[in-house]
Amino acid sequence: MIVHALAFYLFAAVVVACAVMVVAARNPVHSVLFLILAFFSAAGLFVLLGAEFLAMLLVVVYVGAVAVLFLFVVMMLDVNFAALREGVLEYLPFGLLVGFVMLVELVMLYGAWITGPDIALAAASPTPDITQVSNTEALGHLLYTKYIYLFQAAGMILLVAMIGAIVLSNRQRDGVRRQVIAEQIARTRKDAVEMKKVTPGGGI
Amino acid sequence: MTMAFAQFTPALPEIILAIAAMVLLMIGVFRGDTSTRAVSWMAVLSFVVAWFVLVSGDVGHTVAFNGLFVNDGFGLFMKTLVLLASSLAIIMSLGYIRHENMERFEYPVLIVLATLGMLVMISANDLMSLYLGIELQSLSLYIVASFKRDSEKATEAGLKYFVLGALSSGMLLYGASMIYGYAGSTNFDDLAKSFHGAEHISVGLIVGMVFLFAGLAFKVSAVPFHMWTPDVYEGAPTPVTAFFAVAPKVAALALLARVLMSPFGELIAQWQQIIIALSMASMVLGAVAAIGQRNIKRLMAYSSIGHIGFALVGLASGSDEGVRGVLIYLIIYLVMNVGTFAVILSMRVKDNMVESIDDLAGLGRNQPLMAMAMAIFMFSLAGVPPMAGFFGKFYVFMAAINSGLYALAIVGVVASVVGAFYYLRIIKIMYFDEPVEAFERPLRTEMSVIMTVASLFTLFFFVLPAPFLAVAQTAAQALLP
Amino acid sequence: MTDWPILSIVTFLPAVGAAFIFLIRGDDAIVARNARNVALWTTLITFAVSILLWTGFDTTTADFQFVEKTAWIASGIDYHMGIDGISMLFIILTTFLMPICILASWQSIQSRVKEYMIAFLLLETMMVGVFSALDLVVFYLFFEGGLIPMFLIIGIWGGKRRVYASFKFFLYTLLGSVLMLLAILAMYMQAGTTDIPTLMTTKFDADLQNWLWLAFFASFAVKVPMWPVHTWLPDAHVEAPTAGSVILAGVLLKMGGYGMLRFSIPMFPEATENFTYLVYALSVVAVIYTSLVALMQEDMKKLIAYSSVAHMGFVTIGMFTFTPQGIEGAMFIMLSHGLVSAALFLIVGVVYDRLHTREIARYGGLVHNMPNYAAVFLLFTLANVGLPGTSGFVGEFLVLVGIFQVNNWVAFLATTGLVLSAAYALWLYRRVIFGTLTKADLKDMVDLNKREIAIFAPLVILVLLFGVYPAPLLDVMHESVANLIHNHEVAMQAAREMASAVK
Amino acid sequence: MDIGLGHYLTVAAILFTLGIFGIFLNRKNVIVILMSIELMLLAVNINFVAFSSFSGDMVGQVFSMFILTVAAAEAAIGLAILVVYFRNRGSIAVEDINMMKG
Amino acid sequence: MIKLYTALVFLPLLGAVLAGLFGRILGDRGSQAVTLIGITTSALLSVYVFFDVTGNNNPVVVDLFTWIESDSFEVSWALRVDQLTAVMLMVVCVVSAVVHWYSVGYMSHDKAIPRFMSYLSLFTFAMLMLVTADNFLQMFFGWEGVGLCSYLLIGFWYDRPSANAAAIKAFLVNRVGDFGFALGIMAIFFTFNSVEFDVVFAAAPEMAGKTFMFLGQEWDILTTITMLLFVGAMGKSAQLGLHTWLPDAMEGPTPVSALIHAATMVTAGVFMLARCSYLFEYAPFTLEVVTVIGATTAFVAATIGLVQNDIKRVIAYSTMSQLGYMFFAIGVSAYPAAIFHLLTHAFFKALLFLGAGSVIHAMSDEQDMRNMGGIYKLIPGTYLMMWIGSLALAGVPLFAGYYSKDMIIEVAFASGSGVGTYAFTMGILAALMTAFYSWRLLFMTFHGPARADEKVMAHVHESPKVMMLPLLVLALGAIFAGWFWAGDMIGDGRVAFWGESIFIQPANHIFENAHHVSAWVKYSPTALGAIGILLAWWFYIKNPNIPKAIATMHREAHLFLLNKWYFDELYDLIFVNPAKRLGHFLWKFGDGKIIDGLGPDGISRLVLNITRRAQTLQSGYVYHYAFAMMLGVAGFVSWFVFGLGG
Repeated sequence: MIVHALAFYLFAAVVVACAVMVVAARNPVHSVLFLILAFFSAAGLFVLLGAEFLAMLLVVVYVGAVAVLFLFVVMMLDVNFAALREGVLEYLPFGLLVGFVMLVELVMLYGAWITGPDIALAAASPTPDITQVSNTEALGHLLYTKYIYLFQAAGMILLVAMIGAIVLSNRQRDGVRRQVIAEQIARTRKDAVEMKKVTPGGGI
Repeated sequence: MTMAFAQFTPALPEIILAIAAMVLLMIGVFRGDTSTRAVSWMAVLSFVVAWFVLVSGDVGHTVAFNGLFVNDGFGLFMKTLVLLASSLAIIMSLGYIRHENMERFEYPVLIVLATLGMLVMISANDLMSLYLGIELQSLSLYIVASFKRDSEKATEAGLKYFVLGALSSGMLLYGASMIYGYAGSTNFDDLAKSFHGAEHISVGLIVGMVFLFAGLAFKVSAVPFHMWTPDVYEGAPTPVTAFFAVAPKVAALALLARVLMSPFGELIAQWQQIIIALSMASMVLGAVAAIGQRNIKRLMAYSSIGHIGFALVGLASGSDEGVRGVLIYLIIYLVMNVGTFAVILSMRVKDNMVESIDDLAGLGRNQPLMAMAMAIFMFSLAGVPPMAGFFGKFYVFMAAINSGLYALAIVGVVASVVGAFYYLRIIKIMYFDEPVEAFERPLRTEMSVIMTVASLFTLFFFVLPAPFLAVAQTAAQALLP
Repeated sequence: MTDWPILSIVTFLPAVGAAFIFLIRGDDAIVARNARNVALWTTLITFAVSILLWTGFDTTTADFQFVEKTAWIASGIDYHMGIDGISMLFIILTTFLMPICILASWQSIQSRVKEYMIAFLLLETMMVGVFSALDLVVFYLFFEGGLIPMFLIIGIWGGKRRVYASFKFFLYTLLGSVLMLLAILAMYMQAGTTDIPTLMTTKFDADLQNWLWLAFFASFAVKVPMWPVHTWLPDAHVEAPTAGSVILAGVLLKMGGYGMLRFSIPMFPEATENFTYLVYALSVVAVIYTSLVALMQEDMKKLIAYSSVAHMGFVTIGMFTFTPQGIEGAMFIMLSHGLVSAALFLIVGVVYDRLHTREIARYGGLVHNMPNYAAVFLLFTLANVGLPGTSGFVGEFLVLVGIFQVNNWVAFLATTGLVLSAAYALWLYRRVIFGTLTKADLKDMVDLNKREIAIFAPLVILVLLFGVYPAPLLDVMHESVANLIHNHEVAMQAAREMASAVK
Repeated sequence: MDIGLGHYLTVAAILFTLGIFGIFLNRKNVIVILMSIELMLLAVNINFVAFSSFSGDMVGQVFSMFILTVAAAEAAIGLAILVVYFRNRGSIAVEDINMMKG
Repeated sequence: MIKLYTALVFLPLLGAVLAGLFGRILGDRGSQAVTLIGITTSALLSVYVFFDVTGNNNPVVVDLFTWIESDSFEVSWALRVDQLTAVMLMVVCVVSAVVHWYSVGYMSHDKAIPRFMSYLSLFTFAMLMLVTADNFLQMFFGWEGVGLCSYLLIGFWYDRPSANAAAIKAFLVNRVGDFGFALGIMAIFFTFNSVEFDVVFAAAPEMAGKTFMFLGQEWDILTTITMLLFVGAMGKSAQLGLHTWLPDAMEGPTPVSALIHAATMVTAGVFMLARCSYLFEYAPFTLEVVTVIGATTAFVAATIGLVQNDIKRVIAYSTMSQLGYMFFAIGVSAYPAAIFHLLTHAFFKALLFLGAGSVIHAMSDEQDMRNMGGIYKLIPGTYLMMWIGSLALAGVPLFAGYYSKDMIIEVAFASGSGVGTYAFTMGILAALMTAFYSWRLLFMTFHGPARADEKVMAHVHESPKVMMLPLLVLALGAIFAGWFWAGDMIGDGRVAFWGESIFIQPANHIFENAHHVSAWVKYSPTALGAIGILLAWWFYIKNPNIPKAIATMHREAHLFLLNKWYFDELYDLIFVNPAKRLGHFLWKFGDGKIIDGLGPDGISRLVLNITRRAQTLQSGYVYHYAFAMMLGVAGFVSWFVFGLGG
């Protein structure tokens, strides 16, 4: 139990600290890196909670794809890291206050839920015994049976994301010369050379 | 095989749209951007087909996919509206996207996908379906909002929409997680069951509900979750705005209605307060803030905020009468908005789209028919009888009064008077002011057809409201247990 | 005969005419001419048909007549039309004034004639509808719907500050009526119907009555208009085109009075009793206050507008006396004022058409070259003052007789209106008509032409006729008014018994 | 030292609040906002997984998985929009995003 | 007979309508013809009716048709012809006819003859409606009708600003009186549930002494009603307080002054009080008020008459003064005396006015007596007529005024009450002054040096026959009316003569008492009259410098009288100017600043203000938007967490 607790506090502390840094870091690259660290820690928390597959997913998908994508974009856009401008934080105290109040309320409500779950066990899909079925297998089983509808819907969402990414950022630039083999082959002498009759003394 | 297939039949319209989206995508990819027009019409066709399948299907209460999906009269009604709105949005954008060099085949495909998302939302019977539906819709919308990617305004609109939309999704999810945690389920039926007869409702659950509603309120753009609306409406390409103004609103409101009525029906005492607050704030802000606008799209944004406020009045009452009012409100709202945007989309001077209200000056002289249509829409939006808009308000206020929400009703009617001011201002500009440059003529055929039909509907709704009422009544009763 | 839905015909005939005008195509001049003719004929035919209502009217009963009923938007909300002695004459007044309005606009309106005529015809439909509706929602529809054409009439064809005036008119009246809408809904909730005859016999809870009464009052007081919600009227009148003012003063103001008589008093008897003194107070203030204000006006139309407010003060006083004299007097004032103020606005319109100003100081000495005009003007000025022998007197005196029986303080104060009205009206007349003709442009003004004489002749005849022989109008009212008072007394009696039983 | 559901929920709540802070306190660039959103979603995921784990119900994990999927799609689209925006404006400073207001 | 009465009343209306509507077609002559035919026929009929009704004591009521009927409030158009009416009918018709004829000559140079004749006839009709009324409302109709015609005729020369002002003033002051009258009628209906004379009069005794709440106080019913009616009478008959319009009314053409502002309309108040004797007799307090007001009016008007220079104004004040006599006669219940004086006064005052008109006509429209003089030889006929009129006015024995005025002064004394004595004192003082200013007028106008310029003097000529013959008719009346009717009307035959038309409390023996007053009372009016005439002779013939000397010696007093006791100025100060200022204030401040400022304009300003704020909130910054969302959520969360949402 102690190990569990220690691990929890470690991960939790790192997650929170990283989250703070994501927001607070001046350099967006640092932010991304902190984000990655936060994801790693969160994956740790997931493992503690017995959701290995999700933990893996978080690392593979999030860190491997999303966070790296962020990094790419940060690098690509090459934003100049302007310092915080003057006067923009005039509402900061108020904002912090409201945020803090909300946090306190949430923690009061949910954080107080220390003791074991008194959740109504109407559980539609109870967790199978881990010794019988692995977490991944259980998830997979659910996903392809009960949640096939949503699985497909998620597929559509990804499709949208693809289309979106392409339609928005893919540009056919006019200035870019591309090799078009068909055109090269179809090229004839007539197209390539133009005979100009030069009148003497008249210039061109 | 047949057994397996029968399992899918309730979702057949959705499946058709999904397939259509992919087919159209392929057609577009292979045929290039020149096929946009064809793809557009095919998209409309797919909506029509989906609608036929929808109405020919079982209209009873069907739950499918392990309770993730529900099909009922309410859904039928809302899906009809959404399909209609989407079709019209595509048709109305034909001229615009060609004119503005936006003619890319992805546009109709994305509309189809967004519509698919809306259908999923409407049929959601689980927080997960709700979330995925919303996201499918929203992601498509983010893209179409910034579809005019060379435009600073459009991309800014897309960005704002995206950031705030993501924030709202976050809130919604946080709420969903709380509800899941407290109620132990994400399924609407199970939730309803668990609340039924419950003596004590935990505050945590209610707070979860607050978060969930915050996310939904964002989608319907209810104050104070409305802030994106004016900017996005203004920045997005006009046909996209027209689309935004109608279909997603209908879908989101349908979703909100369903969430309020079926899983949380027992918690009316709690959520009523939220809805009343949202409703009041929306009505007032929609009326007040619109007054200062110069851009007609922005004005329509505030107008839609206000109208959502009125629709929420019906929801706040929590009765089937209220839902019926909302449904009628939505029909009328859809028609008025489509008509208005048809006019806005026809505002072209010297081959340039204009969207300042002052450009309407003297329309009454330059194009009397168009001005008359616009005037009808404006009076209707203002809720002046005998235009259709009045009846929308009439039914929701009737429900509110019946549920004893007098303060809400009074705030509502006062707001509607304040709101009438800016609609009148448009009429004033069209009719009282001296003409400026006339808009280009002739109107595109589809625009004039839409305008005519919409204005006739708006004008003569009062003659025979009974059929609409009956349909709405059936749909509303389907929603309530 | 009774098989025909005459009421609906009268109501919607103008709308049909409007549709015809809508279809007219061609170049501007032809469209304008045809639009005028179609409008004139439509209104004349409508008037002719509406006369059938009068001839077929049974004056011996207080029941609703010419009743039509069809299911409409919800259970208990039907398309229900019908008239009784209170409403019938207002319909006739409306249909009578409309051809006059069309004629009055014959030449003064030159731009967008087609739209103008459509607006007017639609307005007529709305007005007739208001007076013939026997369902609150139908009533409300017509009541509010009338705002649209009037708004356009003021806004498009109005004067310099037309935008301000039209907005003020529209929003002011809208604000009043939306509260009424809520009251209607509340009544629907209580009674399950918005059928007017049913609601008249429905007893509402005393507390609720007060709220409902106030909500209705908010609408009608603005429409009447009562002090202090009258300020839209002078502006609207000043800016509206002549015919618009005529209709505004002639018919639209009456909707408020009609509404109180039709709804507030019979449906909320106890609340009515509670608020009687409020009405008295506001009305008396209106009579004195607006008369004084009228005295100082520099614009002819504004002066007449303020005088309308003062006269409407008499109307509201009369209605809340609950005496036959008071109520019949109030109705008579409304009808008479419909003719007189309409005529006065037409009179202003005559000179406005010629000189395009309504500033009193710009005129003077018109009697020299416009004797007929001066004579007509004089007659209506006197009718406005309430000189016996004109229709203006009958109603005013009946109201005063009525109120004296109830509260002689109010009677005393209201009677001062007699003096004040004479002051402002005669002073106006003197400044415009009398004196020497010094201004050059006035010298070129010609007297009434044939069209204008045709406009004024019926008004002159009726004002004099009803001044010496008001029976045709009063006879129509007797039964309905007696019934109204009877029901009110019964209701009050019941309320008193209830109150004593509680004690 | 027993680590209960409340602990996880507290962590999630803090993360969530920080995410929101990140959105409205950030004045530097939009990417940080996008990252803040990821933080919020992470918080939600922790919530779901925690609930799922403590109630022995797989649904929470399924939900969480969908959230991850969608979040990825969302990030892609968000970044795409950001890129187009940057191309138009040459800046992604949050304060510059106010062409439209009022 | 019914047709006869109807014709009598409506012929003038017919004439008026014809001349008024078709004046341009009929032309001047035609218009004169139709109106003259109408009025002359009426006059002849009226004489017949007079003898018929008074001689045979057969009062008639002719019902025409219903006017207003609303529940118990039933009023019909009816012609009530009893003795009182018959007298009035004759006075009105005869004087009117005479004035009509006279106008043919007097107005011959005017450019609006049809209009003038139409107005005259219309006035006659209204007056006839007034005197034949069978109920209070019809009387009110005639009452306001004559007011209207008076307005029209005073303002006949609409080019003159003074005429227009005078016309409006006349109408308005009359309206103030009518205000009382109207309230009186309402009170009558309230009390008696009817406005028919017969019903009301029959029920009057029952109501005597009863009280009711009026304006928050307990009042005696009949006193209240009669006081209100008296206010009406004051306005019409120019009693002190509501008299200011009468002198100004002289802006109208002179025939108008003769007909309306001397003979008929101004006496309507007297008529009304006499008509309502059944009510007034039960309201002793009102009668006292009437006496005091009447006596004071007689005196005040006479004092003002002393110093006026406009020939018509002098006569106007004399009219007012004589009306005062009539009122205090009524005040002491001597109704017949009042009506009798009304009759004689009609003749001699009309004569004086028409004579003055003849003078003015002769002097090329000059009205100021200071510019006259020395013309008695040039217009002897007029001069004679003026003498007759003045003699009658001053109450010189054997002339008409002697009989009526002396009787009034005697009854005042005989009443024995305090107010009666006051009235008597005022009456004889006024008689003295009357004689003085009458002869002042005669002397200034006809005697002394010619003060007009030569051009005017050259034009002075006797009026044409069409003007002189009417004067003759009136002169006959002024001479013989008293002698002829004194016995019937105020003498022993009075009970038989008046029949039921006038009611005096049976216990009241005022006329018997009047016969037994001391000799000095009987002779004092005559004696004072003679003194007045002599004084006038002393001042204006014998020693013309004295008036000027007195005027300079008592400058304030003179100015006070010359300015008519400053009534106009006072009224302007109290009523007219404040009303205008208040009107302006209410318009600009009340409507503009308060109602509009706080109402529509204020609200729209407020809304626009909120709009601006709302737009500032919509700052365009994403973080503000996000913050708003968070604020919303936080707000709701707090709401529920703190248990406010239950």
